[in-house]
Amino acid sequence: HLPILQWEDKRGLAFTKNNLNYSSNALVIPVSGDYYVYAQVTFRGPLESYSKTNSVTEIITKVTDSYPEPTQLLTGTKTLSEKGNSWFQPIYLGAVVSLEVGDKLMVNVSDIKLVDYTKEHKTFFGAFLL
Amino acid sequence: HLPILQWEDKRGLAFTKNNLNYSSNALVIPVSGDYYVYAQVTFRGPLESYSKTNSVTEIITKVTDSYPEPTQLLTGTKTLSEKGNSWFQPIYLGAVVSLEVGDKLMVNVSDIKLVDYTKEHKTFFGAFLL
Amino acid sequence: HLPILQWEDKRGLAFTKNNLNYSSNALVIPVSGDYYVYAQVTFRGPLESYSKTNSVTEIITKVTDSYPEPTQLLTGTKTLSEKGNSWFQPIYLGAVVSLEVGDKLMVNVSDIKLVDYTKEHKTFFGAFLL
Amino acid sequence: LRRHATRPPCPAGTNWIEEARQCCAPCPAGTFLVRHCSSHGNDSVCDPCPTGTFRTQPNTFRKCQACYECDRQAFQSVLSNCSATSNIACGCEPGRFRDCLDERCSDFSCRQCQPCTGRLIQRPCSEVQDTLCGSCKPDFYAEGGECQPCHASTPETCGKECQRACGGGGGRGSG
Repeated sequence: HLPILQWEDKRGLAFTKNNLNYSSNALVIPVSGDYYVYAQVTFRGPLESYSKTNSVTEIITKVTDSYPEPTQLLTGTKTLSEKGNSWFQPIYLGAVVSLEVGDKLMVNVSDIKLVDYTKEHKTFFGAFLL
Repeated sequence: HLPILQWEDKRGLAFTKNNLNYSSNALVIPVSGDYYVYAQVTFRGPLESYSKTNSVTEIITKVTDSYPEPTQLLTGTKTLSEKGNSWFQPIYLGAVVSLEVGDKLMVNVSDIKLVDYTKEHKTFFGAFLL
Repeated sequence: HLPILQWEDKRGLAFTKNNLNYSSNALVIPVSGDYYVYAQVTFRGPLESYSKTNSVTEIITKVTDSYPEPTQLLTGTKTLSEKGNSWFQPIYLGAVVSLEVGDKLMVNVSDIKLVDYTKEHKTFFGAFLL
Repeated sequence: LRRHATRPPCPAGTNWIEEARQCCAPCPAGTFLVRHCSSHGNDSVCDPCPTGTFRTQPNTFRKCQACYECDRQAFQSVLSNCSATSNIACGCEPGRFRDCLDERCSDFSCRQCQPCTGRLIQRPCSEVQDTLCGSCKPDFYAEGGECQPCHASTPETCGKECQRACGGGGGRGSG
């Protein structure tokens, strides 16, 4: 499986409420229903002594206790054509998905080293019940 | 007009409810109001023996029985700079629009052959009433 | 600070309601709560040949009367690899943020000359209370 | 006519608190508002910003701002740590300079300074710009855009420029 991102859920702009809690890298669904789920990851590179990156991918996945395999809910994949010099590539995803109480939402990325984690307003993740 | 995408509305992650039904390539608005409308199309290429694509465009349009011309609600257009080798380009669009009962929402694309329809989590379309 | 975009709030697809008004380039929050805030800016070139810039940035910021510095809420930064000829680059941003009555939301861009303001469905900005 | 009651402007040095519908003295920089003041206005309860957050100014916010982080993968270094009253400041590791993404330079990568092999250094590498290399050092001669050491040349390979810079028959064993 692709690496899973970790998130800040209290400090700065981050918050959780209405029992939609964050634990072990996942948002845990407190009540079944339709949720608008979204995430943006800003990727950046190149990293020296690092093989040239051809593409970056962000996937919002759902893990359910009753099913061994994660379900890919939303995927953004982008090839890169920036030659040599430094590049930035944000990928935004958002859609309505039907979720059950206890479902866990996570964000996977193709390469965690390429994620720009330096500023909270560049890489973010959330969900709200409709 | 640009080609209109067809969608799966029942299988897998797809669903419709609250009378927001899908018919002949369109979401049909059941009650007037403000809706958050969104769509992502993942484009990919190049296609062999296919002229080089310089840009891809995704447009969410509204068709109203009482007006002969479709209205362009949201547009994402991106030029491509990937030389020769295979490329992926997702375009996400989303915004609040005021809609009337009976309005039809559709997604048009610059070139249907370039749409990656292979995975439901890469190309999706939806709306919800605020 | 970066230039602030001006918006149309009445004509065409644009509208405001429920006291979420637009004044001096900002959406003014009428009631404290959690809002889904979003904006898309379509940038287009070519860049002037002399320009050293090879990236575009869109930032949704919050300004509060009682605090001298704006707060950056959401940022999309993309490097450009199509320097020479004409290019298009949309950046979409959207997320839930907690806002207080009187807070002002604005959209800043790295270079106002690169913004495609010609069509209302290519560059847009909005918010709704959850 | 104004449909809803407008609030009187707050006296200087106080902020309007919607919840309390009154003006309160702001919390000092480095703190945030835990409980707004009572009617006599200057008994707001403020707490220090938790680690990893800051407020540079007096405020009546319910939270502090999250500190940025330096991009260690891109060879950034910490110039000054985040404190309760100031965000982190990032620079470049020694031997590197800032390659700014745009004029604001809020995003930058740290590129290696060029070594100016065999050249005089016209302007040393600094935090904000690369080394500026000058002409070839003494005992070096220019060839194909590079500076080659005189001792490495031989009478056969020592062309006009080499002879000019290295004097006479060129490098090894000469004189």
